[in-house]
Amino acid sequence: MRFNQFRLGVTLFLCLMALSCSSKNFTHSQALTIAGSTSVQPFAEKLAEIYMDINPKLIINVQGGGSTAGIKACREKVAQIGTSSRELHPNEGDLTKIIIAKDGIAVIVHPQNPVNDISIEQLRGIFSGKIRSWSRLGWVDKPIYFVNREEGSGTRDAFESLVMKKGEISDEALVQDSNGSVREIIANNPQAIGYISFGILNHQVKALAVNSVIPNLTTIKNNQYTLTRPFIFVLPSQPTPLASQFVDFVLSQEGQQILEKEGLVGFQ
Amino acid sequence: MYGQEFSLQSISLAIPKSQITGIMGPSNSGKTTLLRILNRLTDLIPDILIRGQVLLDGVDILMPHYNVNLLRARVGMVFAKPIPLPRSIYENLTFGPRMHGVKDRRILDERVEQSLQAAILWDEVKDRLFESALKLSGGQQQRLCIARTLAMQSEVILLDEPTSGLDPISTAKIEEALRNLKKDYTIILVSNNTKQIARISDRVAFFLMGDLIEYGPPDMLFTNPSDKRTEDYVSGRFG
Amino acid sequence: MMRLNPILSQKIIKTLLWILTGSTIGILFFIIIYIFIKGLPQLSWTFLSTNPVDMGRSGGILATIVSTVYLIGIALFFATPLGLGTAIYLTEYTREGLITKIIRFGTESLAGIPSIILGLFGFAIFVIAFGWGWSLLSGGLTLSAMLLPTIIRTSEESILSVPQEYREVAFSLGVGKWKTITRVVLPAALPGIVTGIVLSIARSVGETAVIIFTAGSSLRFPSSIFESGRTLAVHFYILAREGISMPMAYGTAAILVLLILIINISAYMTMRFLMKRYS
Amino acid sequence: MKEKIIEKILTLLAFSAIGVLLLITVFIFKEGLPVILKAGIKDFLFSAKWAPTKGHFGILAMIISSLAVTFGSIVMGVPLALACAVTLAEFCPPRLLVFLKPTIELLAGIPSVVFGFLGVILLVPIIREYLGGPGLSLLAASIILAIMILPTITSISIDAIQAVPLLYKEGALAMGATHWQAIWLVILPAARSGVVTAIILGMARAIGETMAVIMVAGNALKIPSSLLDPVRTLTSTIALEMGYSAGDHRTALFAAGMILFIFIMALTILANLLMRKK
Repeated sequence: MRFNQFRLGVTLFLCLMALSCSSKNFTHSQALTIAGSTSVQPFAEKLAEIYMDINPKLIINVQGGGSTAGIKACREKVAQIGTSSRELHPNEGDLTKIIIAKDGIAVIVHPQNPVNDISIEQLRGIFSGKIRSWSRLGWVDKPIYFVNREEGSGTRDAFESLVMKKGEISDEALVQDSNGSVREIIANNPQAIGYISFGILNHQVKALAVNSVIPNLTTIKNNQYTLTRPFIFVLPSQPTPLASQFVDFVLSQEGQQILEKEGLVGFQ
Repeated sequence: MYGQEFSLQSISLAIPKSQITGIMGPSNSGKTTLLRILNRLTDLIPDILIRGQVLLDGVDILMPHYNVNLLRARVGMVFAKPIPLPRSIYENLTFGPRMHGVKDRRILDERVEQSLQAAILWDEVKDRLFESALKLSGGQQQRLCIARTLAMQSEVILLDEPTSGLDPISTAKIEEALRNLKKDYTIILVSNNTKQIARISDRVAFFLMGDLIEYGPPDMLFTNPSDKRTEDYVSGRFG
Repeated sequence: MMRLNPILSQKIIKTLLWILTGSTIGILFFIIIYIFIKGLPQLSWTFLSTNPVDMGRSGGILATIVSTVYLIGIALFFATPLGLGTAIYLTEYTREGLITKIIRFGTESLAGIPSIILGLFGFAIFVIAFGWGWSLLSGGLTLSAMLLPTIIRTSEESILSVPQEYREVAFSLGVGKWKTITRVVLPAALPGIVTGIVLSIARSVGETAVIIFTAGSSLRFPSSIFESGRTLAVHFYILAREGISMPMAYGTAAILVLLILIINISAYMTMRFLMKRYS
Repeated sequence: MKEKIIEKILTLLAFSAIGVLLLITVFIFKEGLPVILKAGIKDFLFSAKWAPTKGHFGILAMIISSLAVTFGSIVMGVPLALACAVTLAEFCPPRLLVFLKPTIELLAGIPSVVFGFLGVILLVPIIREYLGGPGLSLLAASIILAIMILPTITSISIDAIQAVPLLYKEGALAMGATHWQAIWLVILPAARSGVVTAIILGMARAIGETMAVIMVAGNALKIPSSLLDPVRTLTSTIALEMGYSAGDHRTALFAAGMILFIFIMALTILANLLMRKK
């Protein structure tokens, strides 16, 4: 309330402004921001955690936001590395794409659901709203609740092109905006079905065999399991040295081992 | 308090130094407005129009560039209702001097004691200077307000019905204080209480409906008024 | 049709109203107690003082507490002077008129803007246009736009409630306008102003939509305001929604509700303390 | 001189709120308008087909869902809130009121994500088990929002009721009315504009709420045909898709934000007009 406190406030404000100028340079030289796909985020965070242990001075911020946002962030230099769980679109050709791993898309149901196997056609039928009852899959006559990802999601993009071909997903679908929240819904509803990244599959839900192939590291690696998509790092045409070094680490044997341990399949 | 169309008209008064000038008149006669012009508290009223001159030591205080804050430091004001600020007694008294740059603790202490003595309050509060001023009784609060003006070492003290809400004993104390003060200060007292004016004023002005009706020594106004209206008023026929 | 005796019908209605009120208050207590029962057992000093590990599956919530504090600090740093300045202008420097009407309308409307729209706005302005990225600074600035109306309104109300006589006393002692405001009016209005600020802190603690868009959700311990950070509420949202760890989610929720409780209670205590000081 | 400068600074500060509001308005319209003009206002507002990456920008379903959720929350929340307000303002001993009013206001401080989470954990399974459907539904969202807007409506209504001059009540009681008759026939009508303002502000909060709704509403794009259908509001669409959007998709989300903004401004102006009448 006192006038000198007011003066103190002004001084603080000026300091803050000065800090902002100096700190901007700081951000560019010492910190790395990785943003994009929520499917890639947990793996990027794990990689970053270990990489920061090796290079204690480095700061890596990992953000979600989604594949498209990551690509955009990379282009707008908000992030040095963008991550994507879908292929780049033709109009995104100005960026460098690096495949870091391959991921399966697991079709999941509640553990109590007796259905174990599903064909691509049945899956398409369910998501286009034509198959509406579990009796069509050999269970009781109860409605099927299918959970979709939101428009723009890389996982959805991949699912649409691998499963739906030209068909559209019905607008009756429940929509969630991350793998985790899809998994949560399925884990709590015996009549629900959905799809998530194989990498974050856990005991709460049951993965179905698709066309009689169970998703696991081997079937994904040798392409027997057909619902797979790449995990991509996106870099501007002239990446910062820090970004390049981090990408090198991810592609090294050590980095790839970390990813395999977490449930992804190496890029080779 | 300030009607839209109300105005004071053609007033000319010479206020003597070191005396108590009493101003009386029924309510709405313009007493308070006149008082507020004298230290330019009227500046707070939007769209007020004041014409004329108020000379203090020969300088017109109504001139736009006149330093109002210095004026108000020289011309202190005590309001009808005692209004201590919500702080301690000590802080109430030192508030003004501090705001005008007096920082020396010894000078401040001195002024607190002197002004409280002059307002005949010192003996009652000397042991609790740092307690809240709001805990004092109404009469004490009003004397504190007088002391607050004194602590500014002002030259003129304007009092706007200072005893209107007080009991006779408190009123007597304040009147005693004013009598003691008049040798060092020029005092202008507005009051509804004609008896009070008669008791302590050296000169009296009578206002009615914004006009100055009569101005002179109390003996003249109270015993031998030249105007019928004054006579009616002092004899209690209206007011 | 039978007409009910008015006294009897009053009794029935009164009982019904008390039942409804009781159940409403019951819901409130249920929510708080439910969160505490599930969450308080998770709390420990380690939970508060260590950083989250493995996306928050283990470890504590220190980084999110620090981010929350940063964000509130930044938001108040900008919103308080702006809000207080506006309130002072409205009460002391101008008369009711077209300008005050416009300003009041702006304040009211800003108060009604959904946080998601503020989030969109902050994202495009601070994150993209100013190039600050997802950062505590971007988040704090956007948040300050959200707090501004609250602070303006509460400050204005409490300044208005300061008796006009105090100002006259100060003026009559030859104190200038600005000094009168800072030395007499604001101290007297302080209880209300502080309460407004404290309650706006409670609001920032619970906010999520604005913050995800502008401050991001990085779990790292923030070392400067130019880094992204994840606040408690955002952390809770992600933990619960992604099903990362329910015990951690309940623990975080308990901290959140506890904080809101403490903030609210301390707002009332400060107010009462400040009001009692000299009266 | 110094005083003049301070006054200038304060004048500048005073325009901060309206400045921010203008900035938001200009910017939301600048981002949102082009795509509306491109898609055509009719197709934008009156088509339910939303597939922005494929060039369909109809937000009808979301507008209907937003209105449905808001309406549902008002239908459930307002009677409860008014009951609370009347009880607390009229029947409650003052000493209890001193304690209960802050308690109810505290409810407004609980983060919306906590409400949403409790909705998912407790409410959704109940709806799924006993009423059918996926549980994540219009009904669930309405109930959660009703609880969230309760404190706002209650506390403003209490103020409105307490602002009714005591004279009115005494007059009614003196004519032999019971306390309840006085409330119903005299006090509530006198407090009407304040109560209506409270309801409008509650509506604005309900229509603008995002996180809690995302968590419990299920977010299906279809126009709901029953209370148990999942719905997607304007706000949840923005929050769900913003991160993933680019180009026309992103501007379409801003356009949805613009529609939401217009709704909110209309409600605010309405509330303002009502308050002024008082």
